[in-house]
Amino acid sequence: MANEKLVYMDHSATTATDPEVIQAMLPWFSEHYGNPSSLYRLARESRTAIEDARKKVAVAIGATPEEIFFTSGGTESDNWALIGTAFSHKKKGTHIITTAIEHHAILHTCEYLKKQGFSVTYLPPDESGKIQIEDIRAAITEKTILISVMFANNEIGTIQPIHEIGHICRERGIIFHTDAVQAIGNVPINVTNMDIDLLSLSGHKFYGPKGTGALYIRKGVRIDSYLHGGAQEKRKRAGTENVPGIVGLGVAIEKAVHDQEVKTKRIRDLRDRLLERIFTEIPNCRLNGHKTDRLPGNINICFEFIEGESLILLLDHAGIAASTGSACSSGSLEPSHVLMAIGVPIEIAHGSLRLTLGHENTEEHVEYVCKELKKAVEKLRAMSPLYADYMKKRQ
Amino acid sequence: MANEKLVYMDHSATTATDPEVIQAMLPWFSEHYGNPSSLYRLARESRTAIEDARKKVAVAIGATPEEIFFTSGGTESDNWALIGTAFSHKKKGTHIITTAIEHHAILHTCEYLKKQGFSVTYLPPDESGKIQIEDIRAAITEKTILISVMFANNEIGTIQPIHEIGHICRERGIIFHTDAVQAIGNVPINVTNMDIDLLSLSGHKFYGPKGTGALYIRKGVRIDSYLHGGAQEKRKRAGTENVPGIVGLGVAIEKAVHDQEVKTKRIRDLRDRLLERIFTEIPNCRLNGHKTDRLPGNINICFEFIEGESLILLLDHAGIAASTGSACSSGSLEPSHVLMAIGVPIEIAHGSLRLTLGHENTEEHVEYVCKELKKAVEKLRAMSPLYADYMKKRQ
Amino acid sequence: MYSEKVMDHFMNPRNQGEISDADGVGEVGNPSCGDIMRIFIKVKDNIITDVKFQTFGCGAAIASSSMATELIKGKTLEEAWEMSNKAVVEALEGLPPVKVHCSVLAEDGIHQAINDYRIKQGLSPWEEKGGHTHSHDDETCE
Amino acid sequence: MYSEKVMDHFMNPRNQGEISDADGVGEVGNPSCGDIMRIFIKVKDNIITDVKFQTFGCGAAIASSSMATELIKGKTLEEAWEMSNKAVVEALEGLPPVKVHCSVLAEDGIHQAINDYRIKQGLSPWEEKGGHTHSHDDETCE
Ligand SMILES: Cc1ncc(COP(=O)(O)O)c(C=O)c1O
Ligand SMILES: Cc1ncc(COP(=O)(O)O)c(C=O)c1O
Repeated sequence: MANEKLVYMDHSATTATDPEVIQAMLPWFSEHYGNPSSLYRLARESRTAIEDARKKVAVAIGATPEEIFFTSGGTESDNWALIGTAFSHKKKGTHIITTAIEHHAILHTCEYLKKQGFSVTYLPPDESGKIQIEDIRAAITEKTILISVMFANNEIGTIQPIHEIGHICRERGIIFHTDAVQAIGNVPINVTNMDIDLLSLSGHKFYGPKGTGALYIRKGVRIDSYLHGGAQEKRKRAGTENVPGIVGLGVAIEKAVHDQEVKTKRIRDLRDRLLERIFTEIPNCRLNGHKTDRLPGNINICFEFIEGESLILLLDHAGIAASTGSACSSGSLEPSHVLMAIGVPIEIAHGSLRLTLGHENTEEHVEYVCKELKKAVEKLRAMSPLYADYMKKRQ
Repeated sequence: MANEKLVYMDHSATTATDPEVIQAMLPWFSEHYGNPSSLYRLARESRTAIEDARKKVAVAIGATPEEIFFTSGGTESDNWALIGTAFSHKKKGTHIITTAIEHHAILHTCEYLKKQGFSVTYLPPDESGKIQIEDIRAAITEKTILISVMFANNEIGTIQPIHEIGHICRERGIIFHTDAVQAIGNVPINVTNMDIDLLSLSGHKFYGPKGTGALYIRKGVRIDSYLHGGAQEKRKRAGTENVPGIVGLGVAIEKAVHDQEVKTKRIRDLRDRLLERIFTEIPNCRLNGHKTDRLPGNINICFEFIEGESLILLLDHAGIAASTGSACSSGSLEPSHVLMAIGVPIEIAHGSLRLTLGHENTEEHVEYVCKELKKAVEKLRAMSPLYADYMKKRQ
Repeated sequence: MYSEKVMDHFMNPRNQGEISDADGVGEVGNPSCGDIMRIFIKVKDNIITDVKFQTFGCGAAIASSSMATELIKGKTLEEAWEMSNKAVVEALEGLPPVKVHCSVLAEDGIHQAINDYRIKQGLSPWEEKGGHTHSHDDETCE
Repeated sequence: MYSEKVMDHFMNPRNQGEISDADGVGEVGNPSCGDIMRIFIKVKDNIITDVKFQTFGCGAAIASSSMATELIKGKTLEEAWEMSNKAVVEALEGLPPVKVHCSVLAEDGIHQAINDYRIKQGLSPWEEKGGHTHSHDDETCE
């Protein structure tokens, strides 16, 4: 490898667990290891630790602790929210509304629900990735029981008008779920003010441990259990609690929302500088997603004439971690469903690059990434038949 | 508290994570933190770590790595095994056979399946907690698609004739699941020789981390996904992998089955000594479960005239961690369904005590527990109206 | 789970034991529900001069017995009758919701002991004010 | 994911570029599938004296182009025609299953270049032996 040091710009994929979080978790592995369901002191300590973490999660999103349920991650929260709500309300109706740009944890769960007899409307976003409020209103039928719209998109970073959607749902008596996995720590969230009924979050997206998450369930919202078994989590989510993970999630979310504005401003400024530099130095590229309503760290650009996986490999060689919506990256046949949904032409979608900045990124990183990115794009274009044709036409 | 040092005898509830396991996990939190689904080197390291762990789990139970799927614990594995199999085979039949003494992760999942139109036969055990092979044969109908019998019981420790049950299932073309959460590290397991199709395990029961588990799915067995979303775990179990947890699970299971015979013999000997001492020193008690076919560390005794929760509290005060099947311990109304199923009279079931020994227990612990247990039982009997009546009658 | 006060009364129960020549005895609960309480009282000049209990049950049941007997000792029968399970819970600095029935059991046991005394004295038993009845009278655990 | 050999050919592609006076040119793939390969050959006395490629595609596509061109350089047309995608995969020390189609693309591109040469020479094109066809001919990515 060319570089020893890693410049990590894939924070939407996952983040390094914060050393403070690890420190907080450590005693709960082999020192205070009691099963929270047991009666003795060792176990009561674990239970207290879980309740402390629950309070922290609640505070971070404006909920009460009784409304927080710990899960094994964003995917489980999303599955639970959708399947649990759908099955427990199917007598009332079987129609669900979501968007075409949700994470697969939502989309594939909807596919599953369709097999179980539910119908699903997938709202298309506009070119910037925004869902239109009028489209939501128009999609609602007598049978609509649930609307699920992600808070912020994981690929293009576009932030949705959650409060307005929540308001409509509350008015109509429809349950509103939002997948806030990418939003926590990046966007101010208050489930109460925003009329949110269900909210999914995932620890490893905000410097917490992998395999941890939570589902916020507003008091009074009926939802079936998804994991059946012991009496944990008020009998709503069975299974011996991942005590160290839950403790870590609590510390991570507390830190994530602390001084959030200051920290996200720094990241947004860095991101904007990198964006500007890229557009100045590299021709034939276009930004995907919304200009302003986007996650502070998110850049999603298509570089014409080249393919994303090879770009990622060259960047990796230069010690830069990034991601792409190219089909080749996933071994699937189609490029990102999100880029398709916002109307990016398919051949251009193959050349997408996602850079997502985080706390540890610096100005030097921005400079370095810009320089290496330019080299990589030039190298790939130099061997691209599409670029050769384009250059010939231009002459 | 009377004692600073803890004598932990509740290993069936959970175990302390082995320091070597923690050590192995640590680098995967903030050093090698890449998302295994990403393309760059940092991510490939995570993927390799997961595959290494998968091999270790496979080796431990006699499977191939392709047959191991990581989950968030025993409960998820049990839910997945039952619901995933039931739904994917419902065209063939809707009848499931299980036992009356399964863990709630099985029993409550069966209740859920009953609501979804499946029928469930709960086989009663004999007095020792054993399921009778003839009962299984007799319960099978044309419509039986799945038989789930736990490898070893978590309360009374009774070990089932898994190989024989597996053989019957294979003969009849019925899928056979076993909840081996309590058996791993304690009983030799070979899924291939034992004709097991699906097997659940949970990391924290064998000195691995909480919130980790696996489901073994024999090659060729059809099962629906349970968590829908990303392409992880061969598209069978979505969600960003808990890399540190999976690494920890791998190390823990490797250690658990290493020198298993020697280690379990030591524990069995300690257990037998403790059992003998208790029966010598404390009158009016009875052993629950099978005399010989039981988990090496398991003791389950009913002390007449007293109630289990108060016994646990007194032991806790003496620095001893143990558990009970008394109703009061769980806040539920009925004592342990397992003790009921093996025919323990209800008032006696309230006085049950479970001691489960593990690696760190010593002869001194045995002595100490015996001494403190005797004191505690005497203290509670001294205030028990039932004991007073009994003593009056004896005079 | 339990307050310090509960643990104190559980670990060091007050008034535990039997009064062989009791003036009134009450017994409530059911072994199949996991708790039985037996209350013994000595009465002189309408005052409870001594009280003892025997309890088979959980920590909360034992602590409730201990606290309830403390609360009525030296009180008139009327005062003792008026002592509610709430007073026991408060004096114990709270009980977990699933354990509140233990305090009800203690109240019921005292009522039974008082009425046992009254009947033995040829008096008519006092009537329960409604609300809860003896928790386990009907063989179903509440 | 990729072998060292693949990474070597991806990072340092051999024969990358264009032959402006090529004797034969083949082009396979489809931009909407994310890969296009263009193969240029110079032929003298039935021998491929020079070969170059241009590729739009993933790491495996670029490495396959590089390796395939290496394998046929200096070979007779018959030998080059016989070079299968398997030979490319082997020379690359393996490709992930989902990437094997890239090696097929390289084989196809070379076949097209050879037939383009043959047609230009007034010869009839050789026929594919069956098995795979041009992966992306029909606008559906395989
Ligand atoms: C928007 C969104 N939802 C859900 C998920 C799933 O979360 P996890 O992988 O932690 O289960 C992710 C990330 O992978 C995501 O970005
Ligand atoms: C037999 C058995 N099955 C399943 C489980 C559930 O495992 P977990 O709590 O790790 O989800 C347990 C332990 O709690 C168990 O003892």
